[in-house]
Amino acid sequence: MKSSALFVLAAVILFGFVSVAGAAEPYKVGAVFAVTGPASWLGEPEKNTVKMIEEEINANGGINGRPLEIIVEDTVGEEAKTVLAVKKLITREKVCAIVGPSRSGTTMAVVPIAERYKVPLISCAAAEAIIKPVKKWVFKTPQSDADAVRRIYEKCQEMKIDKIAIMSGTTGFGKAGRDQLKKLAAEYGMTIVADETYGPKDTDMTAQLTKIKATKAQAIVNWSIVPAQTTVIKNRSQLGIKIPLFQSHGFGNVKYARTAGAAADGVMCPAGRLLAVDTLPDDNPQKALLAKYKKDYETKFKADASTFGGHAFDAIMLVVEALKAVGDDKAKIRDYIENKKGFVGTGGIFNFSATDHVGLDKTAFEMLMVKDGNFVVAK
Amino acid sequence: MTLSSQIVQFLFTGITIGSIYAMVGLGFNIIYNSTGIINFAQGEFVMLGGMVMVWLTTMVNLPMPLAFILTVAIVTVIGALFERLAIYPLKKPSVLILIIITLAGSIIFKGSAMLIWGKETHTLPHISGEEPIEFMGATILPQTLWIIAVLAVIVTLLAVFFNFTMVGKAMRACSVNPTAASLVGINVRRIVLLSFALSAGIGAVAGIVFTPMVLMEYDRGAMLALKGFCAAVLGGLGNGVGAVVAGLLIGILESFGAGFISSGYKDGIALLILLIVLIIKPSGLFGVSEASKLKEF
Amino acid sequence: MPDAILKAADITKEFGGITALKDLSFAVQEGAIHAIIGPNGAGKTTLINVLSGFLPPDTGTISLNNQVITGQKSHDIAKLGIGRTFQNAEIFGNMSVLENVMVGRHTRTSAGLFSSALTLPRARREEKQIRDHALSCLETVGLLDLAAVAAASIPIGNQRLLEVARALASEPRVLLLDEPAAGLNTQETRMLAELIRSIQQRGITVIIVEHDMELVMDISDDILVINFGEKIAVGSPAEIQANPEVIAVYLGEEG
Amino acid sequence: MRFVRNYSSLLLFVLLLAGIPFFVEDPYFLSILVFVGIYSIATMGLNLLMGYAGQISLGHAAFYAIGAYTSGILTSQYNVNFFLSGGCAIALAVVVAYIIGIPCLRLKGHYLAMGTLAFGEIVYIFLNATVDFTGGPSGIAAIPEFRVGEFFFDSDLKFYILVWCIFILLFVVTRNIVHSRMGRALRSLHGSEQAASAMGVNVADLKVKVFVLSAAYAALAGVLYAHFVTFISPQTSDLMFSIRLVTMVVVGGMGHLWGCVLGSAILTVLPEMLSYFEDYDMLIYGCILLGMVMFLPGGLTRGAEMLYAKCVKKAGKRGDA
Repeated sequence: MKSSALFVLAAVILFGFVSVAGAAEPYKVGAVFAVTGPASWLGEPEKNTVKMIEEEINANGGINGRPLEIIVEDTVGEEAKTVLAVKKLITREKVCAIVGPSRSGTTMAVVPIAERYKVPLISCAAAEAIIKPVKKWVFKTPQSDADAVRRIYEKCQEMKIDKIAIMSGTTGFGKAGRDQLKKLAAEYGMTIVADETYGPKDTDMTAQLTKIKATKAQAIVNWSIVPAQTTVIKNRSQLGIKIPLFQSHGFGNVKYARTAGAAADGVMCPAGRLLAVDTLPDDNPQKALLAKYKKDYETKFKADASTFGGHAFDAIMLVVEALKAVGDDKAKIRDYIENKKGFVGTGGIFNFSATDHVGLDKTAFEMLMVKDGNFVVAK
Repeated sequence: MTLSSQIVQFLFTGITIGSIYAMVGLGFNIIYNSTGIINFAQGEFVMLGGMVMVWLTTMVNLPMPLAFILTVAIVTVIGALFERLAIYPLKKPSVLILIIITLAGSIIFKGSAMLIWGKETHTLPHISGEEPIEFMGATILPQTLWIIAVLAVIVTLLAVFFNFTMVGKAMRACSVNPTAASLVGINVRRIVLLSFALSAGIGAVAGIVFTPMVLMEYDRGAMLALKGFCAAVLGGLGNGVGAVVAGLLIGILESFGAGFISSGYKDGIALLILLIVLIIKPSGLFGVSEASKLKEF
Repeated sequence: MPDAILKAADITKEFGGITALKDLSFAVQEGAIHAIIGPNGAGKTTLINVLSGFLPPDTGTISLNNQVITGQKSHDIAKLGIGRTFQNAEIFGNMSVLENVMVGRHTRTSAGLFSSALTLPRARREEKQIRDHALSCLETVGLLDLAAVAAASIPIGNQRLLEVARALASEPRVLLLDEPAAGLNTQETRMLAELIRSIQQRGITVIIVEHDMELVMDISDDILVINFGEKIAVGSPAEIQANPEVIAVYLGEEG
Repeated sequence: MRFVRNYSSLLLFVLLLAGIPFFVEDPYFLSILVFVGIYSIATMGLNLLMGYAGQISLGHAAFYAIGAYTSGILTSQYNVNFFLSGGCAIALAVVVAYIIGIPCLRLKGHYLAMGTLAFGEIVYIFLNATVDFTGGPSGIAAIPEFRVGEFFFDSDLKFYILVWCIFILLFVVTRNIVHSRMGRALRSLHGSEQAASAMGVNVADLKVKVFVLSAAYAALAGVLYAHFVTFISPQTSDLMFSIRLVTMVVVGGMGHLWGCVLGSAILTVLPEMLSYFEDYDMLIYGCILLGMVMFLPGGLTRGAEMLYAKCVKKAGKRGDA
């Protein structure tokens, strides 16, 4: 008796879970970002961006006459939660594609799911491991670390620098950068004279910088995420180190430079052109798009546009293009993205192929320099 | 940079960072002595100190000295309120419950700080400029001198307070034997309140002087608390001078460890020291072994 | 004269400069009811704690049945056959009355984590024995009716009896009772006296610390009087009552 | 018949679990339940430590991570058999727990809390720093799915069955322990350590034993996690995760075996149902934890019991009248 009652109860609860389809048939796209939690500096602009685009597209009549519905799930930057979020989007919401997750770790955790359920996943995380080796259903929009490294090394060559010191945070991003820096050093004739690391929560890097100061390094390359990037800048000036400092493309929000104050002047980083859109020549093919995105974002959210939001912009716009062209068939979307050439995004001009699921090369990067709390193209 | 100037530099760095551990360790000891509680929210007091100061100086635009006093006052009141609202109402709580409560307190402070001031990293202007001073080939910031001075002032004031004032003596009596203290007419509950207020105040001062150096954001507390606790245990739990010496020692060891061994394991050094102390000499460097066995915490 | 089962020789215990016990020596005869009395702060509870291994003495030796037990841990001493109760009834408030007593069987049983986790037949047999024995102990103290009740909810008088039952369950050779009559009414105290006698009849030596002089004089075979940690007198109730020094101590306290 | 009476709630629970897949095959829902199961296993161990021995560990995520990493590394890089890798994982956690537990528990009070907190951070740093061995911050991907012989646990349903079978097995074992001689000794620690010691319970030794046991549970949960998600990163040893496990125990009810399921379920399902707490989640966690220990220290299980008792009383009264 009792158990049958329990069954009924269970059935009722479960029924409540099943979502009811709406009257209009929107295109459903999933988005998984670390909207809250420690990685929210990534997830928040990403969520804002996709929501902004959803609004804009629907205000203009949707795609092929059908509205676009972007279902955003918060991963809190946690792998277990991301697994659940992606399963929910795929099996319950039946989305035709997923943009995100924000972090490399969370992306790696859901790659097997995207592969198993055959849903295109366009990650907004940077790590090479996401697309190397190529996974059939997985793409990413942020430029590769290797290209950022190449850009830095080219700049170094230009500046006649061949001895560098590298610093990196012990995060997925930091480690990936460090690997690339070491791997590509020989190719560009760089000698790494110091290789220092620090924890993501470290509040003081003077010890590492003191070691670097004692070497013959001609430049420092730092690969990490907030807030460590700011600390490095401050500690560097505190120790009176005068050699140039390069940051990674994780330095993608102008407010990080501002937190460091005057000490940030002259710090360089390879970045998408978004941050220095005002200093771009007018004939740059990205300029109009970047200016619009930056202006829209900044008026709508009263916050600085960042390259991270840009990654989400590129990811969702790829899906939108695919929806326009082939509708919401998952396999067709995947094929469309894989064959997409000359797609102009905030991160660069994307040329995807069966062997390249990121579609960007080092030309996507511009070398930027901080000047009076703003980014300008480094000359 | 020569080896000797490197060593001097590491020493400066270690003393600067060690001072904050010392201050957090002092805060732990004050509460521990009067209540036997290890306050997991101790690091959050430091964070709140930094954040409130940032808020008062940059958003409310108060002058520095006024903001300083106001910040310390606000955080002290927060500490006192925490004791009154979360610890005072409990009747004979077990140690387990107390740990969970201070842990919950730390999460609430952290969550609130995030909602109020956002997740960004905040900074404060240095008290007297950012021009590094050269010394034996190493550099030192004026702020470091301020930090050391503040630590010295705090230690002196505490020494005077505990040795020469009635309230301070009452607090010491409580730490030795609360039952006996209450028998001679000391209001133990008020002493507990006072100890929370006092260590919150010290935390706030630490937060204010450190934010210009190391920046501040909402989730700094846990690591600070852990390192401060390492200092408190290494110095002998309950021993104020011990905490200061141990704090500086840990700071210096960390700095040299990062400089000469491996920077990747830097944060592990203090924790490893803690585990080793717990295993070999739980009473710490300056503690009496009997005390640590008799006292619950 | 039967042999002494418990002997204490030159026990000294200090707490941060205050001497709680000073060169205390005494012997307890097997099968006797041995009372320890003295004014407040005389060191009685400290003595109980030293005898049961809760506090190590600074100097001196304690021997049980001619075997030195000084320095052993309290749980090992319990195993050797010294059971005890506490001044402020330390019952396990989170368990039932019966379970409290079942814990008392701990030293006399052996099932480990592994065999109980798998409920091996041996563990199951042992479990039944524990239960039966615990029930019989409850019967002895007259708490059988309350077996299933939560221990925290029974009145203080019953809690004291429960402590005795729990200690009995460990089949002690010596039972230390720390102020068992505190908080009991006259009726309950009388029953307690009977209970202590019946325990004695089982061949268990009883050491009792008590303030209730009537009870002490009524049941004790021997009495040890201490003050400020030092032995004042030892002897039969009649001798103690006639001892001028003892009278002085007690009068001094009252006056 | 006695079996049915003793295990009536468990039997009902098993029936409910067995029934669920007939109603929903939704992998999302089953995945949630898999996580609930994994967390329940970890919190069951932690509950033994907190609810019964009155000790707290703020580093249980580290044991979870030790389990996940050991099994993950052994199976993905050395092709070790699953049973062996799982066994190694648990064995390693046990050894480490012994090393940490003995010094921390020898001392009175709660050195364990800070000792485990420090230990958790050390494991976190270690996992991040030993890149060659653990993959560092990028973690380990492509961990093989669990399999027995040629049978692969490659769907959410299969894993759901696996996790909950293990849970039920452990539940029975744990229940036996709690109701045995050792379990009573354990619970007596919570009642009064002094009295327990006077009854011959070796307090320090028992605490170490239960700490080690709880570490083993956490490691087992970690092993299951590694082979379910097939990717692990140092995040598994995060301090916040340790705190979440503690919260699950507190919410569910310290000292109640069912509490671990209830606590895990609520703290896993609730955030899913509410979509997200946005930025309030940390505040909510803190308030839940604080509110629970201040106003309902027995957790929800005890709260439900009290409510039930009240209702029965009321119904009884009405019946009398």
